[in-house]
Amino acid sequence: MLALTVITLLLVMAVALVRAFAGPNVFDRVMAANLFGTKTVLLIAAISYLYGSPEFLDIALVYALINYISVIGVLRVTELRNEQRGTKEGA
Amino acid sequence: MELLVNSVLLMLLVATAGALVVVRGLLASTMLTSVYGLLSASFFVTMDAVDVAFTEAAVGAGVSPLLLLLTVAAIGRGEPRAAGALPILAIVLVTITGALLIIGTLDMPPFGSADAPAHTHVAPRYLQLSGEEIGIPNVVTSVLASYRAFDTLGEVLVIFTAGVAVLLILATPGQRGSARPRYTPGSHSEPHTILQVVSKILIPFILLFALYVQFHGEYGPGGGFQAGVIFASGIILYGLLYGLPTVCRVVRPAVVETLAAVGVLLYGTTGLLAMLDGRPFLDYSVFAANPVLGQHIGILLVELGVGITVASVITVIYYAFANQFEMAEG
Amino acid sequence: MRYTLGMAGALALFWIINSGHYSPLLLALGAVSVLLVTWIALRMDVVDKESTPLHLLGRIGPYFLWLGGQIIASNLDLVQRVWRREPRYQPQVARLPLPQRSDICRVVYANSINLTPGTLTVELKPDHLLVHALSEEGIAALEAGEMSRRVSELDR
Amino acid sequence: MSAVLAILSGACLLLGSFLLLTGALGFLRFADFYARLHACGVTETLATALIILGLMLLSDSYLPPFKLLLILLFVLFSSPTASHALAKAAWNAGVRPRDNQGKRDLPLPAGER
Repeated sequence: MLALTVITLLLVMAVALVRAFAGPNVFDRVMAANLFGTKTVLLIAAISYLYGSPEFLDIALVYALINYISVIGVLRVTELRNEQRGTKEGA
Repeated sequence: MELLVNSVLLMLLVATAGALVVVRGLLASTMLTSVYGLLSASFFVTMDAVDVAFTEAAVGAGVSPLLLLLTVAAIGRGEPRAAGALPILAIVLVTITGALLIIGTLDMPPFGSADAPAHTHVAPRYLQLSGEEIGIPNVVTSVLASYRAFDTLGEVLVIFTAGVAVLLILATPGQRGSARPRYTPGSHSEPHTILQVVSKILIPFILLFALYVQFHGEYGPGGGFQAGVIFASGIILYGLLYGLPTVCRVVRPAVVETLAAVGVLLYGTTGLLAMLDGRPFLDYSVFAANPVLGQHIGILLVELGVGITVASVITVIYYAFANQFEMAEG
Repeated sequence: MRYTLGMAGALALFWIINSGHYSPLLLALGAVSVLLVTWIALRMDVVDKESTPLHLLGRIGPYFLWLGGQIIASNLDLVQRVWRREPRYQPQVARLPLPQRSDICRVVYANSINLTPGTLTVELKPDHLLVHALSEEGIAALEAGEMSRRVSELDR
Repeated sequence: MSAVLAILSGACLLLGSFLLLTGALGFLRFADFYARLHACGVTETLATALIILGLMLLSDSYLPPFKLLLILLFVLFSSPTASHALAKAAWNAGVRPRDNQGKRDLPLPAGER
């Protein structure tokens, strides 16, 4: 069952990659990257059980903690863009 | 099973690399870079290279996309289409180099072969004797912080130099080679209530997890490099949500710049202390009568130095980059 | 002070669960780390009743159980939408009132909406939420106000 | 006892994998950005919880389940927040929700643009 889970995760990652490549819009790619992140957390956790080495869990934990920072970075970038556009229109 | 996982991950890796080349738009490329980081980390995990995977997790998928995002924010998202005909020279050069590299791998010993030079030179000694000589479970840390401590000192210096170089290039004019915010804009036009409240809860745990990684490098994956990166990403998260001026008030740029040097100095001083006692540089046995205990103390100290330097340098680089785009904004 | 102690306690628990090594040296390092992080958190001004919602602890358990039920139900709903030959959904955007006064409750409410698939908070404004839903039923369920009422009760 | 646990964990993993596939399918098939975001939500809440629960039931020592619990907790905190941040970023950038064919813009509540 563990092996099946790992295979499913790999499949889902491939699908996310298709989206990341196809877009169409840049936020679809961001979403794909974010989806990829949570799937990596699960993949590493599952692999740690498959191979019987629980110390891998630390790596999964790191992802669970810092995965969403890059989405927030994207949010800040779009905001700055809006503000810049706003100041230009105002001027 | 292992073979299947490895080959699928490698195929995805190649696909991502291909997509990175084709995709236009810098934000999209940044996201693909982060996917690439995640994939290589998973790949390293399946290869049992846990410490490398850890670094890749923190750097390749965490901090470097963030720094790229800040760059995109500063320079804009578009990527001009290359004008003119196919870059024939580049294609020829890349093909030849690639072919040479592939031919080069033919001379390498097969993967995992026991009589490969890498496995017959010093590795057996590390694996067999590190338990007695150094007495910590994670051999990677033994090699990194004790047997090869001098190499690691070099790496820390490289990171420190990189930080200095970024400061020199991106320094705010008139501030003696330092990147500090010059003005204090008001609070954000719209507060991110949800993000701020959730991050308020998560940031202390990110920071504490970094310290956990720092001090458990002897037992599990991790150590100073990874810890520094995770710590810095906690600070960057705070900066993204509360603005550069606030984060600069909490974690002062002057302090961070000093700490970057303090970390390197801590590492170097640990080595010098051994020389004062007439032993070779970075020989930790002087710290205690029992050599194994001495190794423990020495490794803890140099790892702390690494952690401090890495965390500070990444924070410094973040300040310099963020300052750049906040100036573009103002 | 209560919040500082609460956070330090939570951090210490996090360290102990993660560590798995209980030698005096590591416990001492853990104590130092917890103190350092608490100090930085105080400087960051992130220690308050939002980051350490002690006052919610008693009532959050039953709410999470209820929310878990909602999550499972809406997952099943979405599963059958996705696996049809023609994916069937009628997206809707709506504004919802936001009666909760404290930030933590607003965030719990917004994130509960996000956690149940089929509904998603797009914007959190001072007096309303902008919600995107996959179906009219999703919006209708939120407008019926059960989730909002339960979240409001957390704060009381 | 352990046989029961193994069956339970297998069931959790199987259900979780199925939900993951569902999410991926929705992610691929839905025509609109916001709808795809919902599909991600499916995979991220319940599927993560089920798979982590399944793994927890497989552990024989006491430390890994706790770490898994922490991972689950952090994912449950951060994944809805990330979805919201993403929706907000797209909204800021002017991406507006469309209908299920991805052709027409949806009617918005009065006062939004």
